[in-house]
Parts: sequence; C-alpha cells; structure tokens
Amino acid sequence: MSTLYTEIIQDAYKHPAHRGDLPDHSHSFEDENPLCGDVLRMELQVDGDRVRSARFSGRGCAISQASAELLLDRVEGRAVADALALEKDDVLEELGIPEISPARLKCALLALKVLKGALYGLKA
Amino acid sequence: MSTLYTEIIQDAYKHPAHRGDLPDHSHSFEDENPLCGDVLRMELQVDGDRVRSARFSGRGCAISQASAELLLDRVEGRAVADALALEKDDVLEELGIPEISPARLKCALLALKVLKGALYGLKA
Amino acid sequence: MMTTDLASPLDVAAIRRDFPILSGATRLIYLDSAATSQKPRPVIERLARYYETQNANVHRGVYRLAEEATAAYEEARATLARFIGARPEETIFVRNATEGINLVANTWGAANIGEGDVIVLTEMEHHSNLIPWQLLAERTGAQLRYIGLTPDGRLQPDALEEILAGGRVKLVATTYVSNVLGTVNPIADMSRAAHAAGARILVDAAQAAPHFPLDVRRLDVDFLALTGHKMLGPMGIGVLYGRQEILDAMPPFLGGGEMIRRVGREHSTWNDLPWKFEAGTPNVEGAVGLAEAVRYLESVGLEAIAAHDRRLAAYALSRLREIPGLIAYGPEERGALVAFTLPDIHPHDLASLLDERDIAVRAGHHCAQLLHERLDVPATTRASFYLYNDERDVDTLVQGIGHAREVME
Amino acid sequence: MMTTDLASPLDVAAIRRDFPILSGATRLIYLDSAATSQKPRPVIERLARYYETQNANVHRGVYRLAEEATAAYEEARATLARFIGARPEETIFVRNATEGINLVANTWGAANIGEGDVIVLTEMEHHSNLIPWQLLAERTGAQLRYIGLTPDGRLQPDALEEILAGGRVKLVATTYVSNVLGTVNPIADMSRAAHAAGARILVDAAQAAPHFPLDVRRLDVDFLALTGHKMLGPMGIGVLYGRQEILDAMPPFLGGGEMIRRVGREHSTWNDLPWKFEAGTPNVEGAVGLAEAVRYLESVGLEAIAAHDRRLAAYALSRLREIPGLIAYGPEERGALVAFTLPDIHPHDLASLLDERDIAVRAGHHCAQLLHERLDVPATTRASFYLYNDERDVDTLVQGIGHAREVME
Ligand SMILES: Cc1ncc(COP(=O)(O)O)c(C=O)c1O
Ligand SMILES: Cc1ncc(COP(=O)(O)O)c(C=O)c1O
Repeated sequence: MSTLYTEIIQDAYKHPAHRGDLPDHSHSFEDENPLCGDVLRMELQVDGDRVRSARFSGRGCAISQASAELLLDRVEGRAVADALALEKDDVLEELGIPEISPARLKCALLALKVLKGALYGLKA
Repeated sequence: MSTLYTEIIQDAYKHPAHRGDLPDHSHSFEDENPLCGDVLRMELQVDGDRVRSARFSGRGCAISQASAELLLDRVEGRAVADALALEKDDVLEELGIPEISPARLKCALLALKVLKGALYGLKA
Repeated sequence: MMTTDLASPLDVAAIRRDFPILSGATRLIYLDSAATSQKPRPVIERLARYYETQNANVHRGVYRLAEEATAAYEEARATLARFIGARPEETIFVRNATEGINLVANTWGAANIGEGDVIVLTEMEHHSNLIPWQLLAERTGAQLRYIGLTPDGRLQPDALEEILAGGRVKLVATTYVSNVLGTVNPIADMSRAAHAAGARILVDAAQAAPHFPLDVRRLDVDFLALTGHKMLGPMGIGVLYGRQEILDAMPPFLGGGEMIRRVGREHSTWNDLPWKFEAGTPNVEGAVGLAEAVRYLESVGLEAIAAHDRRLAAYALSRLREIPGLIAYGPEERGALVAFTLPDIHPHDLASLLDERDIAVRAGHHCAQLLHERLDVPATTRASFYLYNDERDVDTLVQGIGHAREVME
Repeated sequence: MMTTDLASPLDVAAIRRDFPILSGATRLIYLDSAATSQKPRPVIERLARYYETQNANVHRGVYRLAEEATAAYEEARATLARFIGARPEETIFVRNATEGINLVANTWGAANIGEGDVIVLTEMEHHSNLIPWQLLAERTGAQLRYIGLTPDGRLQPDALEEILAGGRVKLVATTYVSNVLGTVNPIADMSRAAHAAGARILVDAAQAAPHFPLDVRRLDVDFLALTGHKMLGPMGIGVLYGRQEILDAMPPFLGGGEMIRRVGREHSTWNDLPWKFEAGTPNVEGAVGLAEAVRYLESVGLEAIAAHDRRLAAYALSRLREIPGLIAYGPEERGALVAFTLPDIHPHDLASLLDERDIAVRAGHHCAQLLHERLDVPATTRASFYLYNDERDVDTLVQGIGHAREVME
C-alpha cells in the first residue's frame, strides 16, 4: 500500500510499547526538529553497563515516533556499548526503509540523536 | 560605408568651424557624460535677442563633437528664441541619423544639454 | 460528494497543456504553487531565446547585441512597472521578495528608524517580512509591535489604529495575502491609517501578485515587493516598488558596477533611479522571463484567474470540511490556498502519503513560525492552487486524504 | 601580416558550434566575454530541463519533486565547491560577484572593521570591489589605502608590505585578474603577507574563475567571489566562498525564509552554513545552470582553456601593436583581454564602427574609473577573448580597426 509506511513502522507507531515516562530514570535527553516542530524526549534507567529500561515521549510524525519505539525496543535490556554503537544505517534497517528521502531522513534520525544525547558521557 | 558616421557627421567632426574659445563670451556652460568621459564646453556671445557668436571645446567622440559643431552652426547669428526651441529631433535631423541607438543617443544630445545650460534663464 | 460543475472562467485543460511539467505521462497533482509556481512553455522558451539570440551585458555596451539586451531588460522593467501601476524608475529588479524587503530595511529603514521608533508587523507574516525588521530593531533599538488575529485568522479590526495612536510608528510592514491562512488584508485601509499617522507602509505582495490585479497607486503604498517564481516567472528575479520621492532620498543598498555615477578614491556618487539600487550585472534573463510570465498571465486575464482561484479555494474549503476532524485555518474569504490539520495524522506523514499518489502538498510551518505558535500547532498541511488546477485536483486530494487515514488508522 | 598557425589546444570550430548565438547566419565576432560570456547549448538546455521536469521550491518540501529540486540545488553547490576547492558549507550562492563582496562588507566587515582600521585595495579594482569598501569606510570611519601600479600595470612590488607594516590593516581586498589591464595578481603571496600581518584577504575572482583552475586552499584566501554569467553560466547566480570558521562567526546578511532556525517575536536564531547566508527562495535554476557550465568547462579542460587564452592574448597584443599609434595597457603576461586607445579615434566611435562589421568590443571605463584616471584616459576600447575565439577573430578585429581609421581619417 505504502512504500514508506511499512508494516513495521505502522505497527511501532500505532502500538508503541515504550511510550511513557520513567520517573526514576538515570539519564534523559530532549531535542527537536525545528523545521517540522517534532519534539522527542527519552528517559533511560542505566544500571551498570546495561540499559535497564527506556521510555520516550513527545510528539511528531509517524517516522520519528516509530523510530523512537524501535530504537528503544532494541536497546532496552542490552549493553550500553551496543546502544552507543548504533548508527544511521541501523536505524534505517530497523525501520525497513533504506531508501528514505533526505527530508524524511531527519525525522528518522531524531530518535538516534536523542538517544545519543541521553547516553552522552557514558563509556562504550 | 558607415550608416552611423554619415558624411555630415564626418565633415563636422573633422572640420569644425566653431571649435575654440570666446574670451569675451556672455554665456557659457560645461557638462560631461560620466559614463564615457566626454566633456563639452560652450561659450556664447549673446547680444540682445541674438546669438552673435558661439564656440565649443572639450573632448569626446565624433558624435558628440559633430553634434556640438552642427548645433552651434545652426544657432550662431540666429535668435535666442530659436536656440531655446531646439529639441532632440532637431539634433538628430542635423546629424542625419534619426535611428540612433540609445547608447549613442547620449553622445548626440550632450551638445543640446550644454547649449540649454548656457542659455539657461534667457527668455524665449 | 464528487465534483460539481462549478464553471471556471478558465480553460484549465488548455492551460495545463502549456505547462510541460504538468503534461507528463502520470498526472502530477501540483498543489504547492504558494511555494513556487510551475512555468509555462512561453516563459521557458523565452529564457532559451534570450541566450540564443540576445545575450550581452547591459547598459554599457555600444554594439547592437548589448543594445538589444539592454532594450529587452528595460522593456521587461516597463512591463513589470505597468503590471503594478508604477513608473519604471520606481521598479527595481531584485532576486526575490525577500531581498526587496531587506533592501528597504537596510536603506530606508536604517536611515529613518531609530531607537524607540515603532515598526508594526502582523502575526501572520512570512519570515521574509519579519526577520529583516527584527534585525533592524536589534541594530537600532526600535520596537516591534504585532497586529493580532481574530479566531478566524483576520487582522484584529482596531489593532492597527490603536498601535498608531500610541505614536512613534515609522513603518507598517504587512503581507497582502497570508501564505497560510489565505487572508487577504485590507491594504488600502491600512495605507490610509498609516499615512494619517505619518508612517510609511510596506506590502509583501508575494502571494498577491500572482493571483489578482494590483495597483500601487490605488493602494497608495510606499513599498511593495513581489517575487517572480510564484507568478510563473523564473527563479532569481523579483521586483521592489518604491515611491519615487522616497527612493530618491534613500542611500544605496549594495555597491558596485551599474549603481555608480562617478567614482572617487574615497567617495562616489550614485546613478539615477532605478539603477542606483541595482549593483552588479543584473539578471537580464530573469527579468525578460518574468516579463514573459506577466504577458502570459495577462493573456489569460488576471480577473479571470482571480475568479478561478476564489472558486477553487471555496470548493476546496467545502470539500475538506467534509472530512471528520479536519481543521482548516483562516477565513471564508481567502486566497487560493487552504492549510489544515488532522487530529490523527502528522502533516509530514500526510504529505508523504499523498506524494505516493502524485499529489504534491507542503507540510510544515511554511516560514510562518509565529503564526503556527499562535494557531498552537507545530505544523500544518497546505494545499495551494493556481490557474492550472481544477476541481478534479481537489477531489483527488480529498480521496488521497481518505486513503492516508486508512493507512495510518 | 595575417594569421600564423598558433596551434590552439582547443578545437575552437567545434566549440563555436556549441554556442547558438555564435552559429548564426552572419559570423558574430564576440570580443566582450569579460563583460559576459555566451552560453553553450548544454547550459541553455539545462535551464529548460529544470523547469520541464524538476522545478519545485527547495529544502522544505516532502514530496519527490521538491526532493529532486533540493538534490539538484545541493549537487550544484557541491560541484561549485569542488570547482574552487572548498567545502559545500563554505560555498554560498549569491546573485553575482558584486553581491558576494557586499555580503562580506556588510557582515564580516561591519562586525570586524572599526574606526581607524585599514582596508587595502588596489588601483585596478572594478567598482564592485571598491564601492562596498567605500560605503563601509564611510559608515565605520575605516581608512582605504590603495596599492599603486607600475607603468606596465602590475601592482607596485613592495606596496602591500609597506601598507601592512603601517599596522591596523584588517582586510586586503584585491582582484585576481584585472578586467582592463589583464594583470594576474600574485594572490598566494598576497595572502601570505596579509595573514602574517593578521589581516584577512578577499579575492574578486570574477575574471579568473572563467579562465584557469582555482583552489581556495592552495591560495589560502579567506573570501573569494565569482560570477556565473562570465563563465558560461546563466545570469543571476554567483558564488561567495568564505572560510568556514569565519562564516560561522559572522552575523547573517539578509533575513527571511531559509536562513532561519527558530523564530521568536523579538529575536531569531540562524540556520547552519551555508543556508544562514541564503535568505528567501534561492535561484535553483541559476545554480543548476552554473553547475552545468562548470561541467562544460571541465569537459573542455581548464588548463587547455588557460593555454588557449594565453596564446590568444599574446597574439592579440602583438597584432594590435602593429597598428601605428595604438597604446595597449597592461603587462606582457596577462589574462585573455587587451584594452587600448588610438590617438585619433574615440573608443565609442571605434566600437560603433566595429559593430557595423559585426565585431563586438566594449568601450568605456569598464567599471574601473580610478584605473582610467590613473592611466589618464577617460575611456579605452577592450577586446576580450574566451574559448570560442580564435586568431581569425583577432585578425578581423585588426582589419576592422584599419577600416575605422579610414572612415575617421
Ligand atoms: C574584475 C571584476 N570584478 C567584479 C565584476 C562584477 O561582476 P558582476 O557584475 O557579475 O557582479 C566584474 C565584471 O563586471 C569584473 O570584471
Ligand atoms: C507571504 C510571503 N512573503 C514572502 C515570501 C518570500 O518569497 P521569496 O522566498 O521568493 O523571497 C513568500 C514565499 O515564500 C511568501 O509566501
């Protein structure tokens, strides 16, 4: 039906498992995409070298929201080092849209930017 | 041979009868065409309502020099009112080039501008 | 409900055939003319013809080609001057509306607006008629005052008078037509009020000039800027109108060739209007292309275009309002555009999903962030129309929105 | 003496066929490329193709056409950046060289040059690299100092060092190639001297970029401006290069759409480089046309063009010097032009008489009044050459001058 809005994206957008707050988070970060007004916040509970739990909040398009959901699903319960190693291509692979256009790429990568911001200063 | 440099213009340019000064002139004016650097000065001896004698000096292209010569030839010995009545088309008619291009038109009309300047304030 | 037969005064099918980009194999539903218009064949061909037969640098050449290029350039100026009811001396070629407004801010503004003086803007301004005044205000200590909006997106009726009554207003800078709300502002009334208070008025006509006849004398404005690419002309060319006596007294903008009379080592003197404000080699191609665009618009008829646009905007508004939950911003009476939001789809998602069906709309804040804050939405989706659009395009849009909703539900 | 067989590295006959305006029924001897160049078919066709298949407003559109236009625009920037050895972030699209230089004067200049500071110019500057600094000096109380010329039209060898030794020099603004003398200035040396004295250097490359390879890093300059229409590109587009760390620290130039990050009621923040300096809708058509021109130049080969131009200038100089009484200005080693005077024919008359034989040369002060005062002539006649000219054009010019002399004798 839609080449951009894959099943994966639609599913992650419509049924996010990681939307919400973590009142006792150890790390958090918020950023925005001023051109489209998207705002994304992430809260993480880091325990030793692991990301124990992770939640996101904010508003934005399906691409940026689904990207946040998929990223946090991937990092939750895993090593901080794995989260720090994530790159642009990993995000696009998670989303299943390697061919995204430059304008929407910004939406897709906002989550990665915020995640990196939250983990800033942690060692790999 | 040349459609712009008519016999009349070549003749007026090469053999001007009115080039020179009038030490006891009653009226004079000088102006320039800053874009091509042409400078033209006219000195007139006005006697009552007549232009007794008229001379020009300065430097410039053949069109502006010929135009000065032809204009002064036309007004010398004639009524001030006739000189004051001269217009653009009279100049082009004298030069024999009614179809002159805009860039060269400025050259052709410098003499008229200077003549009008010299006679400024006189009644027709 | 499908298309009714609102008889347009235009033969849209014939017009579309004049636009190569709209005549491809797949029908492109181009609904982003408020961002930039497409170009008809005569304009595209005019650019080629210019370079193939007339190209030379203007004004200083004695040879015939240079004469011809100069004549073409100055004829283009005369065409644009006539189009807006100005004199050629008052018609300055600039890159776009943005440059025109900055020119005024940096010359007239810098010379006439000082600390504590007031510049009046509206809350619906495009950034191009906002940032130049912010920069000027920061430099000079002038104050910015904003005319607020009614709930349906018109200027607050008495706001201008109230601000003017407060005194020290030097300039009212307003858009003619909002590029988001579609609101058409009462420029003639605003001019009268501004002038009565001793202020000048500048009008951003970027969204007006493409759509209806315009006359700077009848509007009695002091400055007016338009941009060629939104009115079928090429990119890189626009016009700034300034009232002659104001332009005469203004310092120059950029320095360089063309705008100079006589150069000294320390100081120089300026050329006559309008060249005083055109430094460097002008965009002759752009000027002749824009003049060709004006001729095209006039051959179709500005009044007919205006009537067509009005009908289409009304039709779009009524069709869009049938969509549950859709909010359309702006007043009933409007220019040829509708910006809207849906409760359940982000504008960027909607634009992407529509694009998959060859429908081009714009999503974002449309360079009007202040207005979007005022509307309390980060972004809207905007569909804008022009002489090559028809009811079928609106119907396709409405169907596309339905489809997008299905995908995202 | 008639044409000898100076073997050009270029196939001029083939090149001429690429230029529609030079391929008409009567052979046009176009010797005014220093004013503006003619355009090859690929550039003209690129403009049409842009409007027929790619046109949209850039940067903010989500739909594919807008993506495509944006990609075309940014690819054009990358092409120009590579052409001058810069990074895309340092490559700002402007209208022409004049605007580029004014941009620097109004931003970096206004922020960094104060009362008593010194701006160094040369006596051979085009008005476009002179007036902006005069305007800035008048506004700030800075001083202008001029590097004088040798009798053969080169910069006085030690003048720059002497002025720099005097202290307080903030900027050296110089042309790369004189548009009247043809002099090619030693930019790399001048950069070194300027930097050693803590000054910045701006280079006007309007007459250099069309004719030989250029590398801003190797020259180590801080700013460099070029203009598209002199290098086979369309009118209305040029490039300003600025060193990244300087651009980063600079206030913006014009305000409007595109150059903004976030807008508030009183104050706004700026976009990243290079967009911070590009307010309003850019001239996408101009940019893609200029990139096409660069590709054309590179396919011919910049080194080959440089060699061709050098030969042709030398040939023209030697042929013109055979004419009794003719004075040619400038040094032996030169760019692709010769400006000269005849004792008995005014430059305007000569240009008109040559025009009657389809030879296009320029007469006047070529926007270099100070230089003409220095040469003590009000005007010169200039013949300038490019890749589509050959020895036959020079011969025709020389014959034409002979004919003009006969008429005016
Ligand atoms: C040396 C030089 N600098 C600057 C310019 C200005 O170029 P433009 O008018 O395209 O800005 C020119 C050409 O006119 C030139 O020859
Ligand atoms: C209302 C309004 N003003 C100004 C502009 C700026 O036009 P340009 O970018 O061509 O300068 C636009 C369009 O973007 C606009 O819609």
